[in-house]
Amino acid sequence: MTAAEQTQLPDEPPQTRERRSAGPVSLHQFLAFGALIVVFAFFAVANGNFLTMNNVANILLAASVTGTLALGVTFIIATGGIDLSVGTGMTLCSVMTAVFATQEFIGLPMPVGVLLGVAFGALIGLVNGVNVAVLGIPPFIATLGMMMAANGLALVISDATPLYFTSVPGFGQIALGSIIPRIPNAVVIFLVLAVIAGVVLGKTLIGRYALSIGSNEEATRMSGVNTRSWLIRIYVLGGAFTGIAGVMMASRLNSAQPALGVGYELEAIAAVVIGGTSLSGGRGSILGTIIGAILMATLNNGLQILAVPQEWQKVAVGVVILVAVFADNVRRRREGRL
Amino acid sequence: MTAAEQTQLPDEPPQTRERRSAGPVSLHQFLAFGALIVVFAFFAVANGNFLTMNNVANILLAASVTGTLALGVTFIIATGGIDLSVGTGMTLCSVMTAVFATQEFIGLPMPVGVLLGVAFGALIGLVNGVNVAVLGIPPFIATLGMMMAANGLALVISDATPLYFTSVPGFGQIALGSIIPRIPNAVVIFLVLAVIAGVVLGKTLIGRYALSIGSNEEATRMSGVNTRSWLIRIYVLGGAFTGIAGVMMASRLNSAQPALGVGYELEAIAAVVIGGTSLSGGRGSILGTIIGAILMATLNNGLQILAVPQEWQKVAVGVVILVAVFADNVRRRREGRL
Amino acid sequence: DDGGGEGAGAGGGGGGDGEQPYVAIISKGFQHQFWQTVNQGAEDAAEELGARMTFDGPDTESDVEQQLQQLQTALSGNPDAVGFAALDSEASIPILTQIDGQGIPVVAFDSGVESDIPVSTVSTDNYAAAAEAAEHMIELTDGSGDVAVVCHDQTSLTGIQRRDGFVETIEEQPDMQVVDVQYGGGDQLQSTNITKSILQANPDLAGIYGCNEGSAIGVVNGVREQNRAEDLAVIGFDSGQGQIDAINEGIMDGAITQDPYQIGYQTVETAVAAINGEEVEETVDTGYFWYDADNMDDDEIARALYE
Amino acid sequence: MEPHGEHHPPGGSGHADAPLLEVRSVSKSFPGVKALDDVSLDLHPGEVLGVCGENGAGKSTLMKVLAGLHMPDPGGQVLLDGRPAVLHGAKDAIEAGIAIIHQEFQLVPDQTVAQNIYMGRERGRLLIDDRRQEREARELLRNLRIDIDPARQIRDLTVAQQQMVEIAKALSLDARILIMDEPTAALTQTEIETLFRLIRDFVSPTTGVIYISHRMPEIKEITDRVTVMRDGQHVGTVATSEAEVGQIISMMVGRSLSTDERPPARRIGEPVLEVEHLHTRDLVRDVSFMLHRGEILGFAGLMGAGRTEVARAVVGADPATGTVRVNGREVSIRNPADAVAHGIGYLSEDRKRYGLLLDQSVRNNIALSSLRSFTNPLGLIRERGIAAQAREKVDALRIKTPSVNQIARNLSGGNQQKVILARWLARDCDVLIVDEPTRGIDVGAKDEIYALLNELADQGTSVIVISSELPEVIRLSDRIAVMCEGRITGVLEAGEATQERIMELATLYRSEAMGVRP
Ligand SMILES: Nc1ncnc2c1ncn2[C@@H]1O[C@H](COP(=O)(O)OP(=O)(O)OP(=O)(O)O)[C@@H](O)[C@H]1O
Ligand SMILES: Nc1ncnc2c1ncn2[C@@H]1O[C@H](COP(=O)(O)OP(=O)(O)OP(=O)(O)O)[C@@H](O)[C@H]1O
Ligand SMILES: [Mg+2]
Ligand SMILES: [Mg+2]
Repeated sequence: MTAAEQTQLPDEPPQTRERRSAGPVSLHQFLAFGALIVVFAFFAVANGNFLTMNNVANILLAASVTGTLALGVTFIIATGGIDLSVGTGMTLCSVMTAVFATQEFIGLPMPVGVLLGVAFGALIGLVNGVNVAVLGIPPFIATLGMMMAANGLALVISDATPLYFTSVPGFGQIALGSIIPRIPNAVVIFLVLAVIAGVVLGKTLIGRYALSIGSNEEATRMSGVNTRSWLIRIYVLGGAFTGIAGVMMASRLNSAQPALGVGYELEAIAAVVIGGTSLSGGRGSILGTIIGAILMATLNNGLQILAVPQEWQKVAVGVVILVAVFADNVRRRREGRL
Repeated sequence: MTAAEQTQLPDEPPQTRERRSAGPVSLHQFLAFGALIVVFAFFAVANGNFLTMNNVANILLAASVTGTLALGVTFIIATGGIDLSVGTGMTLCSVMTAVFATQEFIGLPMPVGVLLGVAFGALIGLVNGVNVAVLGIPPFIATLGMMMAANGLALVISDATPLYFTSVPGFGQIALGSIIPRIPNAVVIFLVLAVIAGVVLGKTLIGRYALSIGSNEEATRMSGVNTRSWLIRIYVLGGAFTGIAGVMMASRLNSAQPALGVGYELEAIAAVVIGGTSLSGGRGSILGTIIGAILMATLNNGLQILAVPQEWQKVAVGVVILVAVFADNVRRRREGRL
Repeated sequence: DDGGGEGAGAGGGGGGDGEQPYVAIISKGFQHQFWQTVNQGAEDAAEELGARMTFDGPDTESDVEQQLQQLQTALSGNPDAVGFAALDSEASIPILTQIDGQGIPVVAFDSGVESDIPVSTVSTDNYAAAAEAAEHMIELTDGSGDVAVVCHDQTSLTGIQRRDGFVETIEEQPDMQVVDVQYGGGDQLQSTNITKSILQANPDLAGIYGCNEGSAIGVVNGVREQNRAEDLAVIGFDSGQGQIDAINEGIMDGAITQDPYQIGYQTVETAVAAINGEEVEETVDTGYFWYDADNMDDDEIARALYE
Repeated sequence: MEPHGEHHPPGGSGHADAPLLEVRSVSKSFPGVKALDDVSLDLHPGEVLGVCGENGAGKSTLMKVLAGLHMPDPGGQVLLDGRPAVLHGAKDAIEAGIAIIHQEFQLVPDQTVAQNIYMGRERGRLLIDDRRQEREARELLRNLRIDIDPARQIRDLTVAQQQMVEIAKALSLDARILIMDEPTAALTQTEIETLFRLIRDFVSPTTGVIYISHRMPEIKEITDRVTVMRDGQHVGTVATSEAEVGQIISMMVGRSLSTDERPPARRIGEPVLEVEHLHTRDLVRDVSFMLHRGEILGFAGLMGAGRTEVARAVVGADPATGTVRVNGREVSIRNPADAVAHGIGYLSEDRKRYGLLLDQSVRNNIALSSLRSFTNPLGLIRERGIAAQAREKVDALRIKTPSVNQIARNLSGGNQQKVILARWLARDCDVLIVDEPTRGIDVGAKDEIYALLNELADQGTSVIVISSELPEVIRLSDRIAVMCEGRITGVLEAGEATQERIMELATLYRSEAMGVRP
């Protein structure tokens, strides 16, 4: 391609561009990764306190809850759907975990309580999945309704007071203990989940069908795949991640905070999209999602360390997101994928 | 269509269903309208204080700001895009209106200040449009970035304090005066804007092209429509509505509240979708959007008058949204439109 | 426009104008424990005084519009008095004027309204309370070193007062300085992350202060996760199980609490008095307390703390 | 599959005499349309049954019933091996041994060829074994002698390659009944021959094929019997060897058609469009040609020769370098809007992707290019004008639709094609580039479209016809440009163009077509 030609690029509609581009997923993360490196390097140079083992662990810890949500959201977005309920859904799962595990309520043994908390997330996913796949409610609306309902329910069930896990010994260790020295367990859990999610998305039927449904639902159905039932399973899977995030959150705060959660869904979705998963479905990358989540956490952490006033932090994060996604598009266009 | 066939419908994927359904727009609002009637009737019977002239005016006033945002969002969603920046964008426009109109800042004559405030909204739309149509950033991300940036900028510009319009006589009258007795001007403005938006969407090139782009952007482009330039214009139009909403909001509060705005975008989008506009684009209805906005305002108002605890209010709103959209789908399927 | 309720046949549950006095309360929130405790106090007062009350508040303390909308809607229920905690007192003037015009008494609570419409203001002096927090910070740090603030929000009146009262008192000290003020929206997790970043950036920090319950919990978590409880002075605001536990554990040195229960209680009490045409105090100070490991069990203090 | 014991002896009512597949009085109604009206048909083991009919006759609808995608109205029956079958969804049909190649592609664009072929029956136990799938797909494609890399993504394939993947996928299902709905619409001669070979290999005493096509020579060549449909009804079934093409056509259209005669040579005017040294990034190399007023210029070539890319480059849909002159003046065309502004319209070969607004009405689809001319001074659109225009075009092109308000998606494939053609006729371009304009269009309608293009040319419009059907290019064109590997290898005058001469130029640089090995 000559320089002359580059300037002559006709104005192709970008949405189609995005739709048209594809290719081995491994390439997609490259730029998000590049952005992460650049941001990291910048902060490291700008402030000596940034690049310490401790702070890196901090960043990963900060990324782990949103990141876990984002893993689940990756599956939903791969189908061409969206999940707005993960933020308040996570909170509801925290509350339910407290209900199951604390002495003030049911007081089941901790592992059982935790498992039921995760299962409750899957239940939220089931409701979303049925609403989307069986009742035909568009995912945006189905999960928006669930977002509001979960917010309300979390408050109702907890009576709008934080529920503490003081009666559940060791619960705080789930997120904050360190099986690996100096690395909080939440980080380990997040990374293990990420590996699992990567395998599930790339190598199992549920992942494959999520991508197929996102790419062409009708064709998938005509190949004899029961898209309705798979869609439900995919939402259940996404919900399970929400449940795990809820437990991690509760463990980290050693309490269920019922008013929390609104806004986390957008952060999770942003992480997914920065990571190269297409909102129109059919294309998804877990590695990208992880990088996206870490990028966002790094930005917040670094800007705070630099003591940038909070209002400017917001502007900076907004602009970095735009630049990262734009640069990713440019790179893909260069590679002739557009 | 016979009853037998309804039960026999092979498992068609709902997303495809949604995409496939279409038809004369006039029909689509029918059910949202039905839902509104049902909700209204319910509250009227349940509480004698609900159905008073005064309270109906209240509901309309409550619907007017979100409704105005939703009018603009209808155009964006019709193209298959989305606009998450309308909430904080509106706030930024409020702040800019204060900057232009109040004596503490530039102190231009009120009409000029108001016009510049609206123009600033169009500018936000322009940036969104360029990001989407020229730089190829997916609308969700482009407007998410703008959402954060606008939030930050509003705080930066206002120095994180409310800016009051006390120095601008008559500014409060824009929203709260009553040209028509007992009806606040904001309601009148909203309804006039709605009529204009209806005509623009249904009867002018920009509206038609918005729907065509949402239906099939590539086909529209190949038909000789400069989709890039029209997309930009559509985002500018949407931004102008954001600007108007910003002025209305500022007038209602007689101040620009820089921290406001997050969450309004979801409410506006919900109003649009409840009104029958498809998130996948190509189908849009202004009448539906108005009904959607009023339905949401009615729910909030009625539940509060019934003294339903606030956490249950959230649950109820979430469920009603689901039911309304679901019922709408059922009706359309009945009509064989799916 | 009073006397609107015509009974509406079947339901009839709403109006009930004649018998019970009805107080509509619009607070600044409902999702947090502070407001729930205010609600509790109000409910108790209403029950004791034979009044009916409703309680609503916006989703966040920056949503002025939603709050005014709720106030407007509350008027449709024909209240006999209104309790109102203005997020922005100036922006509420038009609607307060309307309420005043209808002859409905308004009791301001939590923070005042700059107008003579409210018959009474039931509140805590947040600025003074924050200044007291600063005094304790000075004491704990021996009057020297850097301190930081994690606040819930930068635009609401309480947010501003609790920040400024603290910051301005600290800045009067020659050897002390506020190196960073960050805002976490009252979200515990976000506040935790912010605290950790602040500690990371300022290894020599001497003290840190959280402006409300969520922020304070976040500060505690951050300090705990960074293992800095030993060398840091940690001060919180409001109460709740989390802060009480943190004080018992020795992570938090102490906190300022208001008396939200009393705020709610007195608001309703004052409103009912106003309905009955009784004379009411122009201001009712519900006070604030410094509490720490030493005085937490004192009767007077324990009553003001909620878990 | 649910065996009904009542009317038929259970089990083997004799494989020998029971047809493989029998359709008994099946009807299917859509709101406002009775797409199938009491249709019956049977397929015997070992035969290829042709199904013919005009656009909208109901062929695809019938096949969708057999594929389990539409439930027929109550009353009709589908029998497999003499036993009634209830087909609820695609999976039932696949399990019953019915494989179908739909008229519209049903592939997942973001996945590879191998992943598409094995969709729904992925290889591997716990985890999907993509390597094995690729290996098996490679083996399958090799056996079928289709030269496509199974690791490629579907979206990177040409339309024809995608069609070959569809065929390979259907064949890999080990079905007993293979249904092909216009499989050759996107193929050129070479691949059609491959396809016929595959069909012949497939047919055995236990299998059968239903073959739908608008191309009479193909019907003649490959089928044993032909069932003809008209207006949703079964008109008749004849043995192919005993039927004349004319007879089949008149059964289809209910009248006889004029013969394939080239109209007398036209008077050609001055150059209207001059293209010089056109290059695109991928394929097109130094293409130059000239189009005169009132001329029909044909573009012939094998699949992937670059004809479509030339057209897209000329209208600014894809990036390219080179010069374009319109009426002697050099113009800069950066997008299709510029092209239309200079009077150049392009009808794409891929109607679904680049043509239709599927969810919008026929009238909106027709009006899309000419919308601006229906605005009044206030900028408002005159709906009446749009509707009147749409009705006029629907009548003129005999588009089968209940009304101009019908959603384009509900039209049959051929009628959708006519809608897009109508869009460009409504716009009045100086230069009209039509890419595979009769793809999926029935014989009767084809004649009408030929007449229409000729009429346009007579009125002074210049037309470029890109077509993979050689008889079509030869019949229509005043001159024919032949392409091979992105270059124009020769331009033939009407008089000298024969199929042999064209094929010679089309294969100048290579002895085999891309995508398919002979
Ligand atoms: N889902 C649907 N809704 C409404 N009408 C439909 C639908 N599907 C098909 N039709 C109508 O049924 C009739 C038969 O269509 P069908 O696609 O079977 O025709 P066809 O014979 O395959 O034509 P072609 O040769 O053009 O492909 C047409 O009039 C078409 O418009
Ligand atoms: N590598 C590719 N990736 C995606 N699309 C491609 C690629 N190569 C070709 N195409 C598309 O396939 C279509 C046909 O390609 P091309 O223009 O090369 O052939 P053609 O001579 O028009 O042949 P055909 O008869 O198949 O249309 C065009 O729409 C072109 O854009
Ligand atoms: Mg067909
Ligand atoms: Mg072609």
